[in-house]
Amino acid sequence: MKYSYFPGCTLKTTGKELDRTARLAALALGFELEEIENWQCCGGVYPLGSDEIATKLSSVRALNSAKEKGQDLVTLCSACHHVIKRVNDDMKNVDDIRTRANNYMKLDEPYAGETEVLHFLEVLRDRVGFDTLKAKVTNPLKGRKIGAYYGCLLLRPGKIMAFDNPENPTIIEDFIRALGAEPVVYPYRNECCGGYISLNEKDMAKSMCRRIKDSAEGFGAEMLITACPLCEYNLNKAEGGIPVRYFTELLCEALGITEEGMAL
Amino acid sequence: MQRIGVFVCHCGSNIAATVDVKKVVEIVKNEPGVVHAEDYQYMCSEAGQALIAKAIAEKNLTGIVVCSCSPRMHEATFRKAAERAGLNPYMVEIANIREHCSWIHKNIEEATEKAVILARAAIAKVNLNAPLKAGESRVTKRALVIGGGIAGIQTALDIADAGYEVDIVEKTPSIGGRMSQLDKTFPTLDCSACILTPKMVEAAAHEKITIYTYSEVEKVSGFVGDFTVDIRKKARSVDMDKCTGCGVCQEKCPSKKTPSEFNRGLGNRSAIYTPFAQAIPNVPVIDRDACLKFKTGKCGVCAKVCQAGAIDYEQKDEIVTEKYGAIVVATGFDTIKLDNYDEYAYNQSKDVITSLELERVMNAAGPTKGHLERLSDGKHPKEIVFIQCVGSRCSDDRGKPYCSKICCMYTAKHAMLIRDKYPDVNVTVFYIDVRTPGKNFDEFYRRAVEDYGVNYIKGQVGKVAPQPDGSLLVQGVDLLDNKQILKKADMVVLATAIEPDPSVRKIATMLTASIDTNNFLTESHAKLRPVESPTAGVFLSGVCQGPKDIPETVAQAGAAAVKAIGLLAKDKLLTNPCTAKPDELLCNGCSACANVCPYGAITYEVKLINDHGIREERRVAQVNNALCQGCGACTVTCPSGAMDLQGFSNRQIIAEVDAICR
Amino acid sequence: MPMNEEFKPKIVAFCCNWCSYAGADLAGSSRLAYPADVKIIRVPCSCRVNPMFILRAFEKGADGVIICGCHPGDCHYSTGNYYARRRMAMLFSMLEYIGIENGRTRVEWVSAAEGVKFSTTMNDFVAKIKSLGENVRLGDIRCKN
Amino acid sequence: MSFDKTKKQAEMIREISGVNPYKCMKCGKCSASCPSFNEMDIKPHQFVSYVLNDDIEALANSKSLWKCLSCFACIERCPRDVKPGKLIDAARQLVVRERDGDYLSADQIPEKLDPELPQQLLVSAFRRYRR
Repeated sequence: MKYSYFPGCTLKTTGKELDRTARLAALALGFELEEIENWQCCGGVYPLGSDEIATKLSSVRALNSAKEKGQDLVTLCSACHHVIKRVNDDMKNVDDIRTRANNYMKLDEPYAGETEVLHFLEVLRDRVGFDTLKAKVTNPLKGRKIGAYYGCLLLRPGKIMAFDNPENPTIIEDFIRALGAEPVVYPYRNECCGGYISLNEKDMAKSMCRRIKDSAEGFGAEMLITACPLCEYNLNKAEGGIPVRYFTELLCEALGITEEGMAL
Repeated sequence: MQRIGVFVCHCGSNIAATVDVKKVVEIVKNEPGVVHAEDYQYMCSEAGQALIAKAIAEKNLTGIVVCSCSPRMHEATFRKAAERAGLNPYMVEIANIREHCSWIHKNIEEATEKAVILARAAIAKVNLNAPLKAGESRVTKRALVIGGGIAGIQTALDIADAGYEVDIVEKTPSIGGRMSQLDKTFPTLDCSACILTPKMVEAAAHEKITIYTYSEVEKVSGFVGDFTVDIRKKARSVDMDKCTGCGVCQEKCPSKKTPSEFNRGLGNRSAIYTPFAQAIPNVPVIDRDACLKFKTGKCGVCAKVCQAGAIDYEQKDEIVTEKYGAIVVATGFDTIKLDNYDEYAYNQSKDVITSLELERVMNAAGPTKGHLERLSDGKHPKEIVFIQCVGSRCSDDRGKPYCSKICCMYTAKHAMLIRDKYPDVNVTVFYIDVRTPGKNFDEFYRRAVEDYGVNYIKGQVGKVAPQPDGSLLVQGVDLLDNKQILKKADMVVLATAIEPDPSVRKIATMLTASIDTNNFLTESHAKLRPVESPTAGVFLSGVCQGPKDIPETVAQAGAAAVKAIGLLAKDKLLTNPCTAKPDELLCNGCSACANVCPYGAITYEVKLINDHGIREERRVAQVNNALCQGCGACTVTCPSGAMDLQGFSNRQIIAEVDAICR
Repeated sequence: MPMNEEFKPKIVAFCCNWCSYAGADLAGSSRLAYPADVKIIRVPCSCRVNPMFILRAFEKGADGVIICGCHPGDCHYSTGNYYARRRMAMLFSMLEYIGIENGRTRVEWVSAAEGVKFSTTMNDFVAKIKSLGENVRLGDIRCKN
Repeated sequence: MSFDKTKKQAEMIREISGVNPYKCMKCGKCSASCPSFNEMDIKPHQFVSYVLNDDIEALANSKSLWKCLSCFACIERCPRDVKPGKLIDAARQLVVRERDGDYLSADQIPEKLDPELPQQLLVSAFRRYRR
């Protein structure tokens, strides 16, 4: 199975680990991430203004390229997923945006939201299946207590993202369970890490991340996992406490993909 | 040729402010058939009706058109007035120039033009009207009440006391409804059971009342005065006549792990059970999904211990068919599911409960024997936070757009009772508005604040976060202080929105009673006919019509009873004369009309027909006017155009179309 | 039609007595405006609407015809609106075949409680008819001045 | 600022955001949910009043514009579909479109960087803070 893949800017720089581990895990699980040619940055934030068009075009390009290949579009970074999923929803449901975006794009065939946008976790849940994943785990992470950190962008707005219950999500917990570890549920797993505010207001982000980590630790988590490089950065910047890693790193570990393998 | 009078109503300024009524009168005077036209301030008033009568007599009118409010409002009024003046009531047509014209248009010229067109359509129709005579149908002097809560019980008692037979159909094993689950009631703090139980006993003992518990309405046919209803008596697996209600079976039943519906799942019950100690009838039922005998074939303990030999595993569902003249719906409410409100951690913490669950916790017969304790660890709470409007007043699709009406008052009650019994417990209420319209209601709420020291904070709660130490961190806002608040609580109580009991949808469909977007049954008129459904013979009692507290429910239950009694007191009802009528010369006996008739009103007869001199026997359609409800399905289906509807004939409707498109 | 005069479409709305007519009443008592171009004819049930009435309306110069009934499952007569739905689906496709655009005909379910829906439906329908312009296909020239 | 101009700006905010501020019932759930509440001078539940009163000047000069994290908690939880987060984003848009009032200038950036800082952070901050 091949998916069109939108890595996004961060996964080519400071978030390389996420990209690399995800591709390796995908191969081990029998699917392939085919990077979209000449993808452009999603812009990082979804422009809420109803009159914004230009800022949505890079997403439309990626979506259309997947459509032309007849593939679903897979993302990893929460921000990219959020932006592309919402732009796709606009293209599907908002006449004005669809018309104007297509006017800019001048495609052979207008794009109208045909592509399905999947987060890597959704591929694991809905396509691979957590039961299958569990069966493929060769190195179960027995006894490890792991907290899921979702952040905002994967979950909200719940109706459009349709990722999971935005106030009480379970997908990463189910993922953790599939890897043989024990998920730790704590209430702040869907609260904001501070996002881009950490550029200018480092203390604010730190105190928000502190609360998240303390809560998880209080419930017995020994580690947090996340899908977002920015969350990972912010959470780790709040020094001390439990470590924060990408979910794909744990996935590789549980699938028995060794350091040597990963070095490829 | 008809002699038509047109009467244009000002309706005070309701019509006259946007429609130039004088101009309407001037224009319609020239319509074909019109021999008289006038306007008046209030046509529906006695003076207005007298004008109509006078014109009928003086001008020899054969038909009249009243340009006024909706026919749903005053068609009957004007028909009666015409009848009194010697005109056949079905020679009256209404042009709706208020709801469909003056109230929705602002431009006088435009509204006047439309009023004229609507009047023309009505005039064109009256030109083709023919006198109709209503038939008669008999009234079965028995009422059905669907739902055995306080609304249903009160309605049944009132109807029975007037001397009519009443059947109550209740789907759970006991009557009593939501009220039986409550601990105390506002604003007087009466014990709910103490005032409800006597009523339950009275209903059970009443010679005119038959109670079907653990039963559901399965099918309804017929119409006002003559409904036929199938009631499914679900297999109780216990013989009602033999059971003595000793309760030994429940004690000995080995399957005791089923969440108790009566205790909102906070405690367990046995597989053979009565929902609560004061249940009526005091005869248990076997929950076959939970019973070991039914699941595995092994067990049979209850049958062994029953001295009376009342246990009957072979019992089957039974259908009872009964005829009724009137039906009262009293299906009540439930609280909404909170799956859309996980920010309040209802599904994540046992110590976040709904107010109805708190009623059970506070009740001496409840899962904690009336001790206020945390359901997670049984500890006595020190801080309790109440959150108002959970799922009420939501215009997104997570909750309900309406105010549930009872929450402000029961929360004040809970807060007061807790502070009274446990002065060491702090109580905080997060509210958006405190709504206390009602006798002694605001005083009651103020007492909670002033005498009991309940801390009311204006603002909502954004998140309830369970903490590692088992407490709950409530993140809310104090809008008056403009501060975000973090409050550590031991328990959180959610004032959960109420919604009509889900069973009402099916019942409304069976009764063809209309229902609104929130599944509340629609009343015939919001102000003037609040307990009557638009479907004749169907009345509404309690929360099935809209959120209500107990006193309002009881009042409405009585009102519904009076309306039902008013119907049952009649021996005969006039039927709708606007029924289908076949033209026997055109009918080819194909049966198409009979196939679409929802009432089985059409039969066939072989008759001698004289078709322009040709006499032959033909199979032709016959309409039973007592059964025909006048929907008109047959008229359109008929391939030869033989079937027409009196009062809404093809020619009449086409005349209206023509007048509008002129 | 003179160019400077605003197009005032003729629109016939057949409303069933139990739901949609009551919905229209509610729109009125709630003062929810919709254009005066809409004129309502009361019928007992949407199933009373004979395709002949609709043809007649177009023949007489109507620019749009809308049929409103109770929501499926909620018909006062149990099944009338299902008949209406099937009949109209058939009729509308035939009308389209002879050049009466699909936008000129519509079936809509409006309950007695849906005053807002009645008003928005009519606003929307009138806007649609205005965008389609005058109906010239079936007009009986004898009916025009 | 002239009366007409503020009126026009208030209209623009409504248009850009697609929010109808009249739907607000002042329950405060947005402010109860906001992780930046304490950093804000104008609180989330107050945004609607400023737009309704055409007091855009105050909103434009508010710290809150730059403290909102776009975490969408208020948008998700608002029971009235008002979505204060969208309003504040529209106000921010208005400011960065109308003035050269970028919140951060390009030469301020380097001092704030560190080697681990993800690209995504810069991109989104730029989108948020600058035209």
